[in-house]
Amino acid sequence: MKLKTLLAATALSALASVSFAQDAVKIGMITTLSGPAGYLGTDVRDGFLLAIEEEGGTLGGVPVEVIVEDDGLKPENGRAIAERFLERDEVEIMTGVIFSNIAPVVAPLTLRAGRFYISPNSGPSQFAGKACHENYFVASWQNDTLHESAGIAASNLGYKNAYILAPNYQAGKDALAGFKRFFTGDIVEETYTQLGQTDYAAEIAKIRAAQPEMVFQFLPGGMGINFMKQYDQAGLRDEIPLVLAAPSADINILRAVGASMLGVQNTSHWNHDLDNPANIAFVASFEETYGRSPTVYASQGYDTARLISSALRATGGAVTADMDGFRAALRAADFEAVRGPFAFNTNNHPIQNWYSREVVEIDGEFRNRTTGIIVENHADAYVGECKM
Amino acid sequence: MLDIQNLSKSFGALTATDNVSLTVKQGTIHALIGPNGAGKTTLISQISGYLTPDSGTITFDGQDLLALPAHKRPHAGLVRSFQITSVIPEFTVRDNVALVLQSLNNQVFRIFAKASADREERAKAEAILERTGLATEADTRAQNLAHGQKRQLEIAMALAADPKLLLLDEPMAGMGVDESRSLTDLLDSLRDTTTMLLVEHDMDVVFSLADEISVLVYGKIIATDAPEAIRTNRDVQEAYLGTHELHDEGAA
Amino acid sequence: MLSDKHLPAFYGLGALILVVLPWILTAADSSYLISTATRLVIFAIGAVSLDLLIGYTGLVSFGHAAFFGVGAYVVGILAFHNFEETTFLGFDGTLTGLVVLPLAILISAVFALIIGALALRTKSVYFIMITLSFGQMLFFLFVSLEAYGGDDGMMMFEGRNVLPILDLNDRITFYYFCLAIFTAFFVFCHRLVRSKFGRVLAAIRQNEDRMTSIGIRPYTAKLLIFVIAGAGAGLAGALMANHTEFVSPGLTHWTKSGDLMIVVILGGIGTLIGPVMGAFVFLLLEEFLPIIFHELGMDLLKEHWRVVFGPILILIVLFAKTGLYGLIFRREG
Amino acid sequence: MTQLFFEQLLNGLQLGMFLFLVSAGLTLVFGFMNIINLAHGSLFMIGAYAVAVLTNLTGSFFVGLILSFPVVAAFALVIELLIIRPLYHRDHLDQVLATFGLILFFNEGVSIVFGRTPLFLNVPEALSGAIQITETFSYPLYRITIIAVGLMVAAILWFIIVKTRTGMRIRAGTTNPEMIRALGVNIQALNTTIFVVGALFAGLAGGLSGPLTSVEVGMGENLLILSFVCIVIGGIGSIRGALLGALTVGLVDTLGRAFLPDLLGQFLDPATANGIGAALSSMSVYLLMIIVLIFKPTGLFPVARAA
Repeated sequence: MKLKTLLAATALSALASVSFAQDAVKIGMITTLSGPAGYLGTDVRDGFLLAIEEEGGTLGGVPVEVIVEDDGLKPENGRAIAERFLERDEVEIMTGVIFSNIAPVVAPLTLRAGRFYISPNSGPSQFAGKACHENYFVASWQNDTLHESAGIAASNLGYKNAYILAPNYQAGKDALAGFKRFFTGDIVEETYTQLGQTDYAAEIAKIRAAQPEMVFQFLPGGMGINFMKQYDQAGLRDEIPLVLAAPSADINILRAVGASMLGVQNTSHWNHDLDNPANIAFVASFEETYGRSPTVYASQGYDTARLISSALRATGGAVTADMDGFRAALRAADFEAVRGPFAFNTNNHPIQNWYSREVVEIDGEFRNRTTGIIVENHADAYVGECKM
Repeated sequence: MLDIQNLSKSFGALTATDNVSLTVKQGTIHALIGPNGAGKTTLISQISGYLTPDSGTITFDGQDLLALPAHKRPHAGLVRSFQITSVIPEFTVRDNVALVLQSLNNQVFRIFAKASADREERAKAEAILERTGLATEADTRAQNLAHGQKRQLEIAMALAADPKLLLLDEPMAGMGVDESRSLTDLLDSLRDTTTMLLVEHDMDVVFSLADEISVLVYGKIIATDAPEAIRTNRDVQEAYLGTHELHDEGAA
Repeated sequence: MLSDKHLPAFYGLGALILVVLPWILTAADSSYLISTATRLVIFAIGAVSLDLLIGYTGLVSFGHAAFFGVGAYVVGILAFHNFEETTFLGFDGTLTGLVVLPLAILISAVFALIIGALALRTKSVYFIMITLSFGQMLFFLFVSLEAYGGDDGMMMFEGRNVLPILDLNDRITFYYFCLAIFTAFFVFCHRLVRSKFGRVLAAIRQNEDRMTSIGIRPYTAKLLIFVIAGAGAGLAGALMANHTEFVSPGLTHWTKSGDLMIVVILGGIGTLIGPVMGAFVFLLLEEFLPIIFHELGMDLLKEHWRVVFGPILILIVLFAKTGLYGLIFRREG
Repeated sequence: MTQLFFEQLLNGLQLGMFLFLVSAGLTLVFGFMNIINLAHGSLFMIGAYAVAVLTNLTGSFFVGLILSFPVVAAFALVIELLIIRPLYHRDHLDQVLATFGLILFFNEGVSIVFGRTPLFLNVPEALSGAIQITETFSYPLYRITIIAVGLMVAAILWFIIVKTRTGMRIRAGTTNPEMIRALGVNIQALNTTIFVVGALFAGLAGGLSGPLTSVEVGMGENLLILSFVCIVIGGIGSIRGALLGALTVGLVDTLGRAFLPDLLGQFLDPATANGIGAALSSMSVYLLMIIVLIFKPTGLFPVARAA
């Protein structure tokens, strides 16, 4: 029974690997497609595949083959897929990982096998600092910079003090640390909430009692939606303004929360209305292909593919055959990113601009409108710890 | 052997055991009778440790029984059987008995001793089944036994513990006439080795076995005497005739 | 359908397959699957240990992943301090397998002793819920361990534990190592459930109230098996930490306890081979259903394979009384 | 400070009432039918999605809420007939596995139909805004509405169970399942009714939660665990137990989150107090349950069940 299943599965997976052109560069994409957080992975994948489609099945004129698998947000599954990709499929480039608890499993395996790892979303601090690696690239952001930009924005807006809250887990703690790193005002109170919490009445009552000038929260996904709805109903949205980081104000969240987010300030390294040719083309093309507006994750997937494209063009398709050449080509980051100016720091993490945005209503839809640049060419805080 | 002094137990407003004092002498069969709801099973449960009395003392074989946790009482030689058949349903008859032998030999935690490999235990178990008339059913699962046979198994398990004092809670309940008679004979044959406290409704059984009889009514002992004296005791007759219990139960 | 007289032959065939598996997979140019096989074997240890409670003693523990997590964290924390060259409560970190693995078993057993001593005061559904609560407490405890990565968990930067002669970082060696431990544990459990103690457990499951009157205190017996099962889960957790070289609180989340329970029920409670089959089928379906749907060109189901997986579980419950075991074997006698 | 404390008490009460709505159905089904239904959380989710979709279609939250009842009832009926009914006399474990399968099916099914983006559902105009309680203190009207609905459901349930013939049968069935069978009551019909009613409570709670929380895949699971905690603390099968269990959990959870970090701040430095406070308040509900069960192994208000 189990032998049969195993053999059947083996036979099927063996089939999967024969039907492709021999000279295509193989790219493995391990991403999160299922579960509530599945839309992040879906958008990264769709953005990535869009870039390939636009280039007629190639990246930089080199045929590529992308194999996509769902990690289900489980580290063990991530590991199993990574091993399959690295050994059976011999992928040369690994990408797609969304969450910071999958990256520490997939990245070391990939690097040990002598392949390239390019993150389209997660940028945990250890890989930016002590554990940095010459073949490990982050095309999105180092996690902390999301929140550092919010801290800078809050200072720029002239707030003298802030009430900050996040779930009681590592990303939450990093977020508050990142915000505080650049916020010049005082912290009225720091509150850690439960993971997966649905009711925020207690926290909102505390905020009301504390009367801060502003609130910063990093409550990803459903938690943020819950908080925003309840914050508005408590009548605090107009009374105590919020400053948020990009993940707390993506288009899906705006759609789910609705008018309760109107006027909320937030920061991002990308927005759909950024006025550069690459972005205008991307947004139009994405909407036409998929019939929906791109999220920030879609833009990251797209930029990741375009980055790979630029490097492949430079090396003529050599990846592991010319490690040094491909690495140098990646570092050069010679492509038009939809987010605007983009360069790699010495730790292979981006140096980029951060924009301030405001939630507005356009034709009955709630969207972010770019209101300005908060900080130009912002680098992460860990680059000094990286010996590279 | 067993000495109960001023034992009381209440459940809310209901006093199930009301200042009961009772002595069971070594080597005797002591019967405890009384109408339904008189508190017989409650009393047995306190002696065996399933219930804790509110007040009073129980002394067994010279030691304070109430200080002894329920699961240690069988090891001290005090063993009960149940009114409602309570065996291990999926075990064979032999294994039901063997389990008791294992417990009394302090082998509960033997992780590495294969249960079916203990020949000595097996032989002992079969000897007990022989005595209780279950030898032919040794390999039958307990749940597949006829009702009367389950009652026999109940007794066999109690005997396997090699008791000094056996608390029998209506051992004949639901038995046919023949089964009842053979069980009576079995108990009779044990009287030299085992002291018994017998709760029973079947008056034929009671009067043929008991050396001494106590009558429990509404939680109180109203009389303790030799069988003949009990038969003619006025209080007892009143208690029973008032409810017609003696007659009905005797016929059942 | 086979009868359970065929079990020895089935064991033999299964063992043979597991032993030659690396050769088959290497020959089929699929040696990456050895890693998957390793995971199955490790998970099977956890599942079998849980069945000692659920199937053999009638104790439905909904917090079994807690011990899995404790075992993994012992490995992770010691590796972490070895890497950082710091100490934990005055003890140096280490990667020495001969120290780490027994310690992982021991500490899981201690946790099981404490949790079991309290939880076993309750019964039936209340026991399910109190074990769930303890599991959740440990989950939140691990989440709040900031030094060890909190929710993100921690990597084992220096690779797996170190043993004399055996190089666990070699995939095939690690597979055989896990297989050997699995076999030893399986044989241990096989003997345990047929031992005198096993007979007591079976009796407790069927008629706990009767035990006192034959001189057995069920609480003590239940506590002992709870500790043994906890230690088994801890062992599996320690191996899993070595396998993924990564430890995180996710290992102790209630959904992981749920997975373990599902695997045991799916395979067939009260059998040893059942949970093993359950673990294999559950994980293989989880890993290969998406691939199978992809190959069939059903890309919608590739992403949403759970929509098929759920009804498969339901059908197995409705039509097989003792899970997969009941599908294959007819119990006799 | 006293005002803040009062507000937090109100918050705890509101969370408790909400949990009661979810727990009431669970404890009925568990207590009377002796069925462990993990898919209760899925029914909660179905209620929320039904209300969100119907509200967006009809433009009215109230119409949406009322129209969602037949939808939830239909789902419950199908689940009961196809899956629960064959499992009445099976082991609890089989019920766990089957209803776990249902969770997977519904979560994935909903994400196929509606995608993974949470749905939009806002507080209806009539219930938005806040009520001024004192001059300086106001409380959201919608949360007060939830408290009111919770009280209403509790009252209705009390009436049905204590005053009606059906209620008598339910109580009898919970304490002594054999007797009710012997009395010749159509147990099948009664079971189905109870399952559907329990599902309707879950659906109602889901619908009401929509405007406050994210309407998304898997929204029922965390609540499922929490409501199991409520009914276990209260004592399974007892509506009164579910109510008191839910209120206790609501209050302990809310007050823990609100005051534990400050309380610990009296003894520890703020950073440590925050960390430990947050960790402890996450555990508070489970800690509460462990303590209750250690001292009262069958909950605070056990239903005496005849052997």
